[in-house]
Amino acid sequence: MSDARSRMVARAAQEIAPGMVVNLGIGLPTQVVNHLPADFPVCLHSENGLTGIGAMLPYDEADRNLIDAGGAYVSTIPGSAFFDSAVSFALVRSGRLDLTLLGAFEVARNGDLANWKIPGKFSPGAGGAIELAQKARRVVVMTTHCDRKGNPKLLDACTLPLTARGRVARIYTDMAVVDVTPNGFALRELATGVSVAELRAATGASITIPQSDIPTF
Amino acid sequence: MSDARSRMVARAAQEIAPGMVVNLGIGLPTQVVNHLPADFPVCLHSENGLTGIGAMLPYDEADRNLIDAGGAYVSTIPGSAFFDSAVSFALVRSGRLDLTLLGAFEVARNGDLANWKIPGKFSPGAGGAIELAQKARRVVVMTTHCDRKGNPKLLDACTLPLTARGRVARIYTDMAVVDVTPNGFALRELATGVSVAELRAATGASITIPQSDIPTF
Amino acid sequence: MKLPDKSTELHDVIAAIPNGATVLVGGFGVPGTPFTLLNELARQGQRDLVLVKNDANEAGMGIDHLIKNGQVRKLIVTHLGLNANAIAAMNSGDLEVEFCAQGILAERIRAGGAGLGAILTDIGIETELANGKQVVEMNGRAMLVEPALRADVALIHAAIADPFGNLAYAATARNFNPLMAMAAARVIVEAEALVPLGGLAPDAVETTGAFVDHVVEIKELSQEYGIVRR
Amino acid sequence: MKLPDKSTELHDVIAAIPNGATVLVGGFGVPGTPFTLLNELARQGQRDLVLVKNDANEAGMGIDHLIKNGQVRKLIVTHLGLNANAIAAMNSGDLEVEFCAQGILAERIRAGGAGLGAILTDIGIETELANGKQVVEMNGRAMLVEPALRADVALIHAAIADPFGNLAYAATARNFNPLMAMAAARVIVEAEALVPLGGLAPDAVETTGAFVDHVVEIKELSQEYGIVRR
Repeated sequence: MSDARSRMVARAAQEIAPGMVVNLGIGLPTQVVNHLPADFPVCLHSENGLTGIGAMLPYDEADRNLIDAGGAYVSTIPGSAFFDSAVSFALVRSGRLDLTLLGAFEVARNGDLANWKIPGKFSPGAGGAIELAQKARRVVVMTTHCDRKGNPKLLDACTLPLTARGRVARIYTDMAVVDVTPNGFALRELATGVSVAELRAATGASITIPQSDIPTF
Repeated sequence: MSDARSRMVARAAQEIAPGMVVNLGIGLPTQVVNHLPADFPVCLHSENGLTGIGAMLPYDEADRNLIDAGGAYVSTIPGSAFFDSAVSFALVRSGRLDLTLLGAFEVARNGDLANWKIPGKFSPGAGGAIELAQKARRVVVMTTHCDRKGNPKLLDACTLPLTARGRVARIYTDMAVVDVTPNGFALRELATGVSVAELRAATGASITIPQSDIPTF
Repeated sequence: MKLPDKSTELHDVIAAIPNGATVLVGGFGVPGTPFTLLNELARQGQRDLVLVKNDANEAGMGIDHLIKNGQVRKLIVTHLGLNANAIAAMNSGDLEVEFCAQGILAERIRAGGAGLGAILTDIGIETELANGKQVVEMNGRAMLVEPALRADVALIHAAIADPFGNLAYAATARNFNPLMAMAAARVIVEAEALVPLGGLAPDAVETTGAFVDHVVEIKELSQEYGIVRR
Repeated sequence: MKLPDKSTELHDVIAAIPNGATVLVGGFGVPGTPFTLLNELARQGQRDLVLVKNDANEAGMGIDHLIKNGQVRKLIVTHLGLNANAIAAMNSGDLEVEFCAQGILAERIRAGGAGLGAILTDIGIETELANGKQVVEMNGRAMLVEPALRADVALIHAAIADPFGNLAYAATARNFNPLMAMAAARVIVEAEALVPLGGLAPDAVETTGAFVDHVVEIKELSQEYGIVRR
């Protein structure tokens, strides 16, 4: 992982406040747990029916019946609980999920999120993404600022089918921390070594820049 | 219990076929179990969240957390299971309840049932009666043929608020076994010592009498 | 990481309930009724409450105290069963009572806990229980709209809890408790035993603590929890 | 009285599934997938099946065999995950696929098991997942009607069963299994262990046998049940 991505993960870990119930999307979001203290009070939720996700386990220590929603073999911790898929999403939809960190293909300046389908190229189905994005109390995106071809992911409007409308509150990228405000994107922090000009060039929408000093991460 | 009622209970017990899931209403219906052999394969359901109802227990042997839907202290048998109230009625509504035996204030010749409310006199709420009457695969009534004042309970049309429309298939009384048919009530059996004339006089609707010999119970 | 600790004191947790709150109350008859929480609520005296419960308990126990104290504005219930006080209060107009079919009350609460808007059902259709309810046509069949029921507070009785709020129930004391434990903004649990984290096996948990806000251990079971000799 | 015995043989119970059946299949990834029942269904070759499952398993296991055999007319699923075969079959038009949000699929099946007509939800509203769905206004808010989903057959994997069909699941192998076990006319269970009546404590039962029709004990766990090293 690049240095900038590592710092993005570390910075995003600060989203997690004590006592929260949190769902971490597959990939980068999963790694924020590495930046929490051992005694940090938090409950991690996995859509396939688990609260209290423990460490990932190597194959030779794994329990064949115990995976997370991404298919990784995980462990329990004291106080873990199993439940069925209806209860699992009851928790998500009824407001018990305080935070979700999700990946994104595109985020629009009004908080629209597209992260499940690229028509004609990638359409494996949304799984639980719709409900996480639509119902978590706070929806935060973690993503590279641009896609592999260098095209911006932060846009005036999404071009891909939406996962949920107007739900993204904040975006962590390898270049910046950006909030979604009633006036569109607002820069909060810059990655070390990234200039405002570089950020603007890599962003597909206008972005409000603070007048004061811009913190770095 | 009068002799006629005892025979009614014994006769009604024959409703229960091997393998059935059965819900027995409070009162007389509960007593049909006394007429089943010890190894008879049947599953008794209680609305408050129990399949596999065992014997009623005296107070000094009771488990304070184990009652049936009527509030009686009961026991478990090998294979009993507890579940919540949503699952309990899921079972009823989704067609898994093969038979319910219920009490009645009134039954109409089209199978309408009234057994939960007497406006101005008795309106404690229906509890689970609506769902039992509306969704059990077979709904059978056990009742005295007339009320305490001697008024018939089998009528052309119910006068009381309905529990369910057109669902009663058969009625066991202290005078007769009566089926509800597309042509209204049809006599199947007479209690020992009851004449057809007495039955007609005690019934508030026309009743089809078989041409052949009428079995007795 | 470790799971958060939600254990707290009886007085404080009931004091957080305001006048006018809608309160789900577990229990079917005696089993599963949160008598300790209810007795403290009766002692503190919050008023204008809307209670949702399967039944009205029996005279002299549970929510009967709240009804007699005049703390209850409205009761949503499936039947008033053995409580003649409650029936009298309803008949005199002192207590507003809304009746709901038992399994539909369970489903409405569960729908609230599941973040749904409503369920569609034919239960009660063409009877007086359908009066005033929204009707929707679905594939040519009329169905009643039974709205999800969520509350400000849920009062739950569990046999065993851990500090995170994972719960296990005993026998038919389960009844409405796991449903109500999903369906309120503030879920308050009384537990007969509070065990350390890990004291409940993950497969034995019947309500995940993710739904629960506060856990109170019952110091001593009062006599209401015992066998009722009628 | 004693509880009925529903234990039976693998061949017979799968032979009762006709061509054209709609079949609920438990599992989320490997855990909870009824591989033994599915392998027998692949061997017997029933055709025109409509399968309902969280995912399409991985290539070379579970329902992938049925898809490759051309036994599946339609798949209702939340995602095709790791199965490139299934995605290719969908893209070529050989397999009709209907996508459903994961929790809504769970609720639709549960609603079928609960004898409801539908649930009302705002999940997917104003996205393409809402296309073609009935909309109902409720208190001024638009809600989607998500119809209950019931099937002819459910194929369930349990860790432990007794002869009546009481079931317990292991860890995240629970997933869709308890929901599907309520929602079919013929519920067929494979169990890793078949214990005598009474071998499961009443509080440990996660699905009451009242919902179950047939129980088959797995003679030997095939390799699909093991750890997948990717």
